[in-house]
Amino acid sequence: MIIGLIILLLKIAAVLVFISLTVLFLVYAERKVSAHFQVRYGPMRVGWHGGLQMIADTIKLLLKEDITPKDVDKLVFFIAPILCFVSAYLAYLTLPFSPQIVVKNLNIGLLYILGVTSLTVLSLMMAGWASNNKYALLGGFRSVAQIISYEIPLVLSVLPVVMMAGSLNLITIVEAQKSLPFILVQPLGFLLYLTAAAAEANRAPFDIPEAEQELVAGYNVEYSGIKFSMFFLAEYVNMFTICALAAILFLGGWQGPILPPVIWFLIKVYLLVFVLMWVRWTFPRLRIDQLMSFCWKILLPLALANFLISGLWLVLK
Amino acid sequence: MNDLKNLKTEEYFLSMGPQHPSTHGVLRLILKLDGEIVTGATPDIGYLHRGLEKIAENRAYIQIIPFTDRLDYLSSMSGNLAFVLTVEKLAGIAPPPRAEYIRVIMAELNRLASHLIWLGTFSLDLGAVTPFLYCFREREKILDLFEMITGSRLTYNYMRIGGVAADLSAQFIKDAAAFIQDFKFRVAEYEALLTQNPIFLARTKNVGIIKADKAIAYGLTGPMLRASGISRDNRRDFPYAIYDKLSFDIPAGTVGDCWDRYAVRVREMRESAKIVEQALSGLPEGNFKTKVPLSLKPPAGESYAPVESPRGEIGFYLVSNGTAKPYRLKIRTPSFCNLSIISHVIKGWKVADVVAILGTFDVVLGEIDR
Amino acid sequence: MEIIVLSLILFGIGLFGALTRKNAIAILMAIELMLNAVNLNLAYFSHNLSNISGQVFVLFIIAAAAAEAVIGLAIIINLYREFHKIDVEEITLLKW
Amino acid sequence: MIFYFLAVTLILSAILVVTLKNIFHCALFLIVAILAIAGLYFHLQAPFLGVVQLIIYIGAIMVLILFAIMLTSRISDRLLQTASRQSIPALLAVIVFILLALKSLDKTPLPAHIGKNFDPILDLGRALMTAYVLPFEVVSLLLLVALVGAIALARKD
Repeated sequence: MIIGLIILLLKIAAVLVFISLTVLFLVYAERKVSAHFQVRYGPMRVGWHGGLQMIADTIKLLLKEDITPKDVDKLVFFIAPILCFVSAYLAYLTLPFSPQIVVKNLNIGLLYILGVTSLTVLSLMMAGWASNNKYALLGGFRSVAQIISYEIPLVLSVLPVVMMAGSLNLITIVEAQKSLPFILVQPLGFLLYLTAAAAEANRAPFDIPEAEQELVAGYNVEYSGIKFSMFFLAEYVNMFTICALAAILFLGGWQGPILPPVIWFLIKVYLLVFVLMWVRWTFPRLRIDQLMSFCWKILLPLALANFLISGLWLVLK
Repeated sequence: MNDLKNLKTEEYFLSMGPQHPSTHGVLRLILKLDGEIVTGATPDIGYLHRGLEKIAENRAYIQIIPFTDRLDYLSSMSGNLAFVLTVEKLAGIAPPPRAEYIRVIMAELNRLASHLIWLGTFSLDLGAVTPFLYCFREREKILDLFEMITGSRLTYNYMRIGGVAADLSAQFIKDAAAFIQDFKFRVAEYEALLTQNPIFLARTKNVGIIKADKAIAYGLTGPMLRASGISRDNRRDFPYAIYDKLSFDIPAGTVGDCWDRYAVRVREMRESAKIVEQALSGLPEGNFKTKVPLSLKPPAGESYAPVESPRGEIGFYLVSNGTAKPYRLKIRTPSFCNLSIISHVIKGWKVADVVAILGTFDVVLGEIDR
Repeated sequence: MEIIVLSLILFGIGLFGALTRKNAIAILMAIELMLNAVNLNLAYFSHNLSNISGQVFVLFIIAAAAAEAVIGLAIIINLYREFHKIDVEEITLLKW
Repeated sequence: MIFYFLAVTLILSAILVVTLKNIFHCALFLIVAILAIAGLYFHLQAPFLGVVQLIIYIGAIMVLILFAIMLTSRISDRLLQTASRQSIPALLAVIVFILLALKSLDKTPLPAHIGKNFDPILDLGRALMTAYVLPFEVVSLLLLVALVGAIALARKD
């Protein structure tokens, strides 16, 4: 009992360390990718090709003065970034990196991940409300409208995979793709998932809640220092989560020849991460009403049709 | 159900600026919002007021030229040019032909630089970050060219009464020609990123429409007026320097929406490149400056010589009483007049559109607040 | 057994809130507490009797609670637009 | 252990929900209470319910409530007023109700826990699609009606 608990705690700690390192790497990758898209070098000075830049930045963020503005709702202002951070990390408790490397294999792993990631919206709302700032409030409003709307096509695009695998268990879903990954059967579902998930994680071109040019920084405009870095880290953790989920649901997870499973898994995830970055640095941002009509008029009907056709095909097969 | 029409929602004010990434300077817009929809807007200006018109009354004519740099700091050459043309008209001085060519080359290169900044920041306003750096890459090359001749990269203080401050070097002519050749492909690159991008179209097409009659009523000039379908350009309609010897088109839009204002400016960049090419190939030999007395005392009288700056008509209205200092200087700046229509245009659009619409106005606060 | 007592106390707290609050949204939240107390009971009996029906009904109640919250909040927003307040004691007209 | 921790959290946050003055804080404590109940569902071996609680109650209902609060009050003003002349009778009534219910609970024989375990998700899906298929459809119709009704109510024109 005690030993089991200790092993569980060790696993959780290992995941925390892994995720922190991943986030550092993702931020570095984003800066390098964006730099090369924009014909510049990006960080070059700290370490080889700026490799230690992120560590320097982390230290800087942690040492910055943590300002709590006057007239904010102090309690909520304090809790919001922590909740954002925690809800982003909670998903990793059941995310399998390979059949062995998983903290706790839940029978309803997929639903659990969708559930805890939906907690993020609360933290954005709390941050927007507590900041006592109109820009932050607008950002909070936008994030709620956006995340709630995109959750529907997100879940609908994932359901065909669940139907085909016959399970909500992520390991079972990966093993169901032994012969062929679901992306070949569900190409539309994959695209729908990636679009809706990018919107869920506030990635550009769907980064309306923080829209730097309109809302300055949206919900996190009043945050600084370590609280700001929590929002920032959570954003990248979420990005890794959606890509990992996409790899598990559609790309066959860790399955692949020759290389060890974990390597295959990470290759697939980082490939998707690169696609998301590519999109971010290429497209302008949508407007909030266009974003909503895109969700309700295009994504939702497509997801419903995909769902229906997959269901019919499974029944008639 | 009819009763529901009377339902009210909470309206609130949002102060956009003066510290805001998308107001392009210290402009403050007081927005009245109903949710995300703008129901009213008041621009609040004056944060950068320096009293240039008053200062000018206590300076010799040649001393005023550096101040004109600081009006529209993104295209100092146009401000320089408009002022020296006005003084020359007042004093009856004719610059040598080589100076006229150099002025046109510089003004048009500066128009390119200015439009590049506009294109970059406009795409940034819409959330597309990458075109911004592409535009700045080309702008850097233009600034290098300017630095080669004038020694500075932003406020050039280059035009002189009766000519220009320095002659063009052979290196400059070679580099400028090479740049123009390269630039034509670059414009195609920007257009590939934006012009037909569905998100870009959704954000700009039919957004912030300015009808032709409204545009005239508010006294708009420059690309904003031409985007509304009225082809008016000082370079063609009231030619100065050597513009009457060059062949170029005046692009105009049809609808007057944000996309038209974008398209007009992008096409203008191509035209400017054409103008620079022609002027470079036709550059005559000769002096670049006529002799002008150091203490210039124009005869009593008044003059006005408008110039087409990247933003529209910039003009200096000068009154001389025969002394070495002007009696009165009134500056007509395009950004100021163009901005006046903002509260009319953005009513009914969303907060995000405010940024897009203001972006297509291409205002420079140095000009508005003088 | 403890869970039944727990849900009973929870129901009581919710009831107290629903009786004493004036703000319509606060009343709605108190009602959510009461609904949750009922759900907890159902889940407990489902577990205790190894009968899935309890869980099925919890699902139905959650769905009904969602519908209730949506309609209730829409009405509250409309009330606020009309009266600029949502105190139930002051909104006494049935028709406006 | 875990059960008592969750129970205490639940009771405390529930009390705060009905007594706090700032309605935004009330809603946040309601979220804590709902999280505790989700934890109790896991404890009762109903993980599906726990996750549904998370997704629907927190992801949808509570977000809606917070949204409504943001739309109907200004930040950190308009504190709630609890009707003082009602609170003591209400408290009495609630206590009486709880005591009565406890009494009747005492008199009712509760069945002992049957050790039989079932697959919560599989059985739940089966039940929804066989015995409870009609109520299931009715609930989906209810949700649709609520959706349309809410849009009709909240529309401005």
